[in-house]
Amino acid sequence: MNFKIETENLEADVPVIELEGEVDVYTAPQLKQQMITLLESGTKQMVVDLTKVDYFDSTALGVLIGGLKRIRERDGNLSLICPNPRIRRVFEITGLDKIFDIYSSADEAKAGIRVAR
Amino acid sequence: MNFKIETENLEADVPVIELEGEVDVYTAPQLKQQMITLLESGTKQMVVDLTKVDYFDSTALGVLIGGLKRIRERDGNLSLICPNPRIRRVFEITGLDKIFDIYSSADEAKAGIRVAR
Amino acid sequence: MEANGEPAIVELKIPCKPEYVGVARLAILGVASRMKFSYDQVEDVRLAVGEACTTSVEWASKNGRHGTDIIVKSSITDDKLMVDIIDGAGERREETSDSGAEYDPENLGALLITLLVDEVTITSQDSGTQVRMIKYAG
Amino acid sequence: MEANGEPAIVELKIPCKPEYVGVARLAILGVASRMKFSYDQVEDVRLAVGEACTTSVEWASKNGRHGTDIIVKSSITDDKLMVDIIDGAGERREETSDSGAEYDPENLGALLITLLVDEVTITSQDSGTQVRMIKYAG
Ligand SMILES: Nc1ncnc2c1ncn2[C@@H]1O[C@H](COP(=O)(O)OP(=O)(O)O)[C@@H](O)[C@H]1O
Ligand SMILES: Nc1ncnc2c1ncn2[C@@H]1O[C@H](COP(=O)(O)OP(=O)(O)O)[C@@H](O)[C@H]1O
Repeated sequence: MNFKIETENLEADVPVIELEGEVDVYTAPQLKQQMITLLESGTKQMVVDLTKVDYFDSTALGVLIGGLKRIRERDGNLSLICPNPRIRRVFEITGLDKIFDIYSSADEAKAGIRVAR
Repeated sequence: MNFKIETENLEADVPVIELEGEVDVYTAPQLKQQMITLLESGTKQMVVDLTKVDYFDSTALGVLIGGLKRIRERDGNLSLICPNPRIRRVFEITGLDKIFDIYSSADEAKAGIRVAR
Repeated sequence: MEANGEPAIVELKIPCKPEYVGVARLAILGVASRMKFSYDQVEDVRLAVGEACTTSVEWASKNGRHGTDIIVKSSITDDKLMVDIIDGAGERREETSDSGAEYDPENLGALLITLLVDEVTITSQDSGTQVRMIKYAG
Repeated sequence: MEANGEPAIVELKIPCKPEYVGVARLAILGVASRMKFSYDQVEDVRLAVGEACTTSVEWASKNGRHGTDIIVKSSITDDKLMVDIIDGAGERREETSDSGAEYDPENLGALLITLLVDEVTITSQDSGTQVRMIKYAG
């Protein structure tokens, strides 16, 4: 199966979940599990990096939305890194680009999160 | 369909057929046609570049073999450029790496052909 | 790839389970990329068929219809691709959503399909649902 | 992906024509890449199934069996993939080759299949041929 998930730190206290390959009804549960783990550890700023993703479906969108809701309840935020126009298009046509902060690179995301804090 | 064919010159009198994508029972006839055209124009040294090929089946091998036979009948040669180990493997397991001169780059092919002439 | 007239048929049957939806996406990618679609249109079809299969998988799970299949039938003519996604996942009963979520994943899937192809028809059948989508090429 | 016991079945039907062989290759790529195969083994399966379908297409053309189909049926268990490639391409009559070519493409295809999978069985059927190949995983 063409899917990988890894978690690193973008900065101190800002974990970034790096996804690779196909995020769909089969693999999205792994993303959800990882987000739940981070949320339970008290994370307030979280980034999901979609740079290496080549397929992203509604199940995966649903997981991101669920995560965003929970993290905003504690006045935090979930940001996305998504330089790939094909994946970005999925957010655009569903209007979700208006509810997520979407950056084109890790550096942009760092700068954006620093300003917001 | 993920297939492209283009012909350029590696050097004067050495045309190189550059293939891209899937060369199979559906697309190999285009390769055959291009080889026939070159053979009819009197070419004695021909190169087929498989660098960008990601699938190469027995039909495509058959076309190369047919071309090799015809060009050797006139004391010429057909050489291959094939850096991709997966495609090279198809030649190796069928033993065809012993009847074709296979190079890893255009420069290697140039040098090899110059020595042979 | 056929002259106008009889469509060419490609039919795929997969288990109605999460791990096989990707097989349907690859097969439809193969079908659509051989037609006169742009790169983006091929992506649209892949995503739309993926979403339809995902919805089937989710209903099969909710309705306990384990061991059923999804049939993905592509009818190909020069200027149009028609894909039927047929499941045996049981009835799709609307739940009265108490969350009032505007973005529940199920609706997102349906929204995506509508946005990505030219025509969609959903038909309830005895044991499941048939989703028919049409995308015009060229 | 199933526990040992009932195999999961993925079945694909394509027109027996050159332009659809790629669809079968993509579908089997999807099936094999979800199993415990290495990257190289997945490639082996893709190539072997492609070769079997190509042979079917060539016989259909020789025998004038236009409008027939190829069925590619994958039976998936934890440790093994069995693929049946079934055509309606008519009888495969050996031609007495006057060229005496050691490398005719037809033989190359058969050679490749033998080298790429663990077991191959070829069975003549009423209207065509069934090629069964088995590749063990892990
Ligand atoms: N802790 C969480 N982190 C991220 N997303 C979540 C979390 N919990 C639930 N969600 C999301 O909220 C929605 C509803 O969640 P849930 O009821 O758990 O879904 P289901 O039971 O159908 O898997 C889903 O889209 C899910 O992705
Ligand atoms: N001019 C040519 N250049 C390259 N290959 C050729 C040429 N003519 C024939 N061949 C090859 O020789 C073999 C036999 O050729 P041919 O009888 O024309 O094949 P077919 O009629 O089955 O397409 C085939 O493998 C074909 O690819």
